[in-house]
Amino acid sequence: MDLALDVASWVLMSVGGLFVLIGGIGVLRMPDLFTRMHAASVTDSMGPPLILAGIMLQSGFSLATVKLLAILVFLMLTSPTASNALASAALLAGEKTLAEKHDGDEAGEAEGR
Amino acid sequence: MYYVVSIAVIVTMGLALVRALMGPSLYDRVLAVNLFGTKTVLLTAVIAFLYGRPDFLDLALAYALINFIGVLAVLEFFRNRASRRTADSAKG
Amino acid sequence: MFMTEIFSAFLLTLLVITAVAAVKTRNLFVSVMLTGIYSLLIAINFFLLDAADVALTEAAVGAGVATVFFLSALALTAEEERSPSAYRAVGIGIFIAVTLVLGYATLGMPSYGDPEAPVHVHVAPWYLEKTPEFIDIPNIVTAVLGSYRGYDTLGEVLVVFTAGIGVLFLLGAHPRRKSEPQGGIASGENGLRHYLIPRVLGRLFIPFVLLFGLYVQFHGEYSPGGGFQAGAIIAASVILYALLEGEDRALQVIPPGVLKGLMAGGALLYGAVGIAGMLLGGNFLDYSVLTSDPVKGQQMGLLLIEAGVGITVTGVLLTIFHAFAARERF
Amino acid sequence: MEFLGLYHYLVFPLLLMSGIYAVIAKRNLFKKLIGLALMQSAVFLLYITMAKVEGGTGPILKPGDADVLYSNPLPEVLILTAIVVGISTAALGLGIIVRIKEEFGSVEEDVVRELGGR
Amino acid sequence: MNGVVAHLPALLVVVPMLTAPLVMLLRPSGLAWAATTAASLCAFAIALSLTAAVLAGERPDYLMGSWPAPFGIELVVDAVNALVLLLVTGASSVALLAGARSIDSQIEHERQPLFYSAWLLALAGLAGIAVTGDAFNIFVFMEISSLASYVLVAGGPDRRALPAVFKYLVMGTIGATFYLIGVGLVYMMTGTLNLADMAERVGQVSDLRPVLVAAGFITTGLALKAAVFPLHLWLPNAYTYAPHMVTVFLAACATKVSLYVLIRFDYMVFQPNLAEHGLQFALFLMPLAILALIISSAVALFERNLKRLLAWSSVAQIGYMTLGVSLLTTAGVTAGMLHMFNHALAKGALFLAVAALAAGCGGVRLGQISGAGRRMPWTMGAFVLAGLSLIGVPGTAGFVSKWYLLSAAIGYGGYGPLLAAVIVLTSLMALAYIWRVVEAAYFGAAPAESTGRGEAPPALVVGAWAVALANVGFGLSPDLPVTLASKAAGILTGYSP
Repeated sequence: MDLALDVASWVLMSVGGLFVLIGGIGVLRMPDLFTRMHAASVTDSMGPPLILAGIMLQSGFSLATVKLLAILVFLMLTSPTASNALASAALLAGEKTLAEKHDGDEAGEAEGR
Repeated sequence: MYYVVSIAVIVTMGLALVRALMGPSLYDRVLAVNLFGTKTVLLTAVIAFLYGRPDFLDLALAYALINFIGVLAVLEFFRNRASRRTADSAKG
Repeated sequence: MFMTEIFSAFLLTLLVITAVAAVKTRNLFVSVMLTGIYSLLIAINFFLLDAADVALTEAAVGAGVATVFFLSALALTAEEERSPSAYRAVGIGIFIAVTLVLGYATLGMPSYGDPEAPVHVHVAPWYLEKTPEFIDIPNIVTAVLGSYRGYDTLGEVLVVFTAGIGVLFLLGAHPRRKSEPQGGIASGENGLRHYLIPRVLGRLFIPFVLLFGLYVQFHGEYSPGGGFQAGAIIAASVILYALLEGEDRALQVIPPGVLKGLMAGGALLYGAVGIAGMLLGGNFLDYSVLTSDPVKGQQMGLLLIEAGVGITVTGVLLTIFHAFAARERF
Repeated sequence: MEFLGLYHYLVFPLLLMSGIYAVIAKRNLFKKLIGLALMQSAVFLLYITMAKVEGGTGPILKPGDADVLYSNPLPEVLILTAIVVGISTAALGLGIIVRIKEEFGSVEEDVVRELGGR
Repeated sequence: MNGVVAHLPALLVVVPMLTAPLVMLLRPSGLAWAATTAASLCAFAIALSLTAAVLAGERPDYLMGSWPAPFGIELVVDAVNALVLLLVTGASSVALLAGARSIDSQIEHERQPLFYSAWLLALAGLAGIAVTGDAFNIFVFMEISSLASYVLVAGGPDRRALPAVFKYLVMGTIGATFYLIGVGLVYMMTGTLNLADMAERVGQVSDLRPVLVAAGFITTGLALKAAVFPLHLWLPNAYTYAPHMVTVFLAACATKVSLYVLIRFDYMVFQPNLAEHGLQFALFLMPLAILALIISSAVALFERNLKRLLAWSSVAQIGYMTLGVSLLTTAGVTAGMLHMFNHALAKGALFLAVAALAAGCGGVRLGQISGAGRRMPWTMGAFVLAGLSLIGVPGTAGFVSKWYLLSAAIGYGGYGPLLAAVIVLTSLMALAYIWRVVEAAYFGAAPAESTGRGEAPPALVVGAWAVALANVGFGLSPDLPVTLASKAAGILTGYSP
């Protein structure tokens, strides 16, 4: 039983870690803001559930599990919200999507670096 | 196994930091900061178990809350700036 | 624990990079964002170094409230740094000199983590050993903070109080009321109202954040937390409300007069506990005399002073936030 | 191991000095405050580093465990105080900056100086 | 009754500290002033009774929270800080009593409760620094007093107060942070924060290099706070643009408290334990003191704003104190401590007179006060009397400390006579800059537009005269300060074997 639990949480956590890493690479490598946001949401929506579930299996049922669950619910609700709000703010401010083939002379572009 | 996850998360934090430094737009940086924040939450949760002190999970919870408020404050800053800019251009 | 050492080293490297970048960038908004990251990084490092209470405070105060303050002030000033650096040679000269001096000091320091280092053999073991006997709470940090060095903490509450007084004095007396809804951060009628999703979710969260703040406040004797952290978190929840609903609505919920009362009331509660100790025959801030059982008295004293700390910190942080938010931009 | 420990001590002056450099060399008042904040956090790191005991754990007693090695609680307490002092100083400084901006129309040291403030 | 006496060291800090939050809530500002003054006078009375106890040979101490010393925080009163406590509480009380009208005219009504609250916090902070025996506690109270004094200075009516206070804040924070680093390094090597315990344990430290670096950081940090010469940049503007009464209060005691900590820390913890450290300390401070004396006096000679003139003179006078202390002899330290007391008297009276002049003439530039000697004879009388004390004319308090300083310098041997020459020269420079004011006031033609105004508010004039007469009183019978100062010097030099 313990072995099965260990294996399960191993798998969950490794896969979660993998998603996090992939998302991180995506944030670095993707060509523009909105695609990067898409990559970031991979880490936010696939990473925490898997990793926290893995930890929960390890911790057994205790106060810690409740806290982990709270963290999970919190992250699952807030990160998409933050992404959504960020995207709409960027869009309203005139940040162009890749499809619109931005020219690079936009206000946001000039402010960087 | 906690180590493996920690390494993945820490490396991601490094990548997010690179994105925060590179920009190019302000929104990219905010995105990176947000990503950095959620990864911090994960890392604290993992380390709490790595150290065998699950009672330190409160930290992760606090980070999650604070991170959300931080992002909203930034958004409010942007919204504000946009309205300021329109006001400025209206003034001429 | 070798791996955590590596983690720590890697995070410290990131920390240095962040600090240098925050100093170098000319865009102040980017600089503030980077200091946010810096706070998170240093908080994780504190956590890796076993300082959970400090990590919690740094996250709540440094990454949360400080970022909000910096952004609100930034909204009222310029976003871009215009003048080039001056005295660069002086700066670099001092940089090198002090780094060398501190490097020299490093040569004589006890090695990292050495259990035989002077800090670990004098004074501190006494706290670890005697706290179960005198105060009987698991969180030694709270015990030292509230009781053994309670006078420091009272001073600290007054530092916060002074900052509140100062900001009120500078910005509060003649708040330039806005003619148009475009003042500082969170001004105007609606705040983030037109962002529907954050608003709905945020409102959902506020009670939980408050609840968590109270948990941190009253569970501080058993787990990381205490008055400061709780004050910061509770203030953050009200700031969240102000961001979502507009600053005016938040002021309706907790009017400025109440905030002032909170500011002063917390400090006075703390002082009253100290004076009660004096009147009951002990010294100032001696909680043992509060009840017939000294250990119970200590616990009661801690509970009360932590409440005082939490109240003042909440009041001051909110006062400062509102003082910036109510300001019209120039 | 030894090197990694030393690394903690060496990061402290680097952080401290990047803060001080900003305070001295930058002429933007806002940036100076950011420098001050960086500088103060560097000191926090120094204190917390010395609190760590090899193989120890956070100073919150574990019930029922007799021979656990705990890290030092005292520097933590000091730094809790110092963090709060830091945010108070920053808030007051920001208040002053906002007033300077209102009175002088700028937060650049040289512009303010030309307008009579020193 | 005996119970209250035992609590006095704590009450000295607690009374103003806990009155501050109350004052903030008081609505009519007259009430706020009354409460503040009452608390300040109460602290002054406590300081007096503590001084009496010290003179009677006691050494009142107090354990906060009843915890034994290295674990809890200990308050200690001896001759060294009794002197400082008298200064702090006395300056605050006099400024409040004399300056109610002046403050009223410079601070808007609705801001006054906040202002008075900050005043009490500054008072509590300064007293707290002086009375405590714990290194970290000093830092906490240093921050209370600094933040409160930033607020007080920012209350100045001129907008130039704001950049001045920002500079004050930046330099003050660097100073406090350096102090914190130094304390951290010493703590790292000794494991304790209690000063007495620290002094004992530094001797047993195996490797003194971090302690040496700590001494450097603490000295530099506190020198910044105390405005020791090249680190004084914040002082002239902060004092110039602050509200007049704040200048009276801060000029009389703020820098001196930091100087006190510097002296206490160095003599108590470092000099007995670090080989040759006394010499390093002297070599660091003495040249700076001489430079401070000469350069700042020269700047004061050419200054046209009366308040800034006196502020520069303060920087120079801090030079006398550090000079005395850097001699490392009992006579030198006595002279330094004595000058701390006497300079506070002289500067307090001068700034009070300046406040009165400002009220009567509408400004404090030399051009604006010309002719004031005829229209405001009482005010200028007090100014001249205090000025004489600042110069060091026989019969005034300033003379006593200059005399002690001169004899300490000559008794120092080596280049002692050279130091004595510097002291005489800078006293002559003081004569010159005070003379410029007197010349303008008595012999300058009155500017046409301000002829209508007469004497300043009576409270101010009475206050200025009271302090000026105290200068004469302590000049003719200098027993109290001299006894305290020589006791203090005995304690300080007695730490080193």
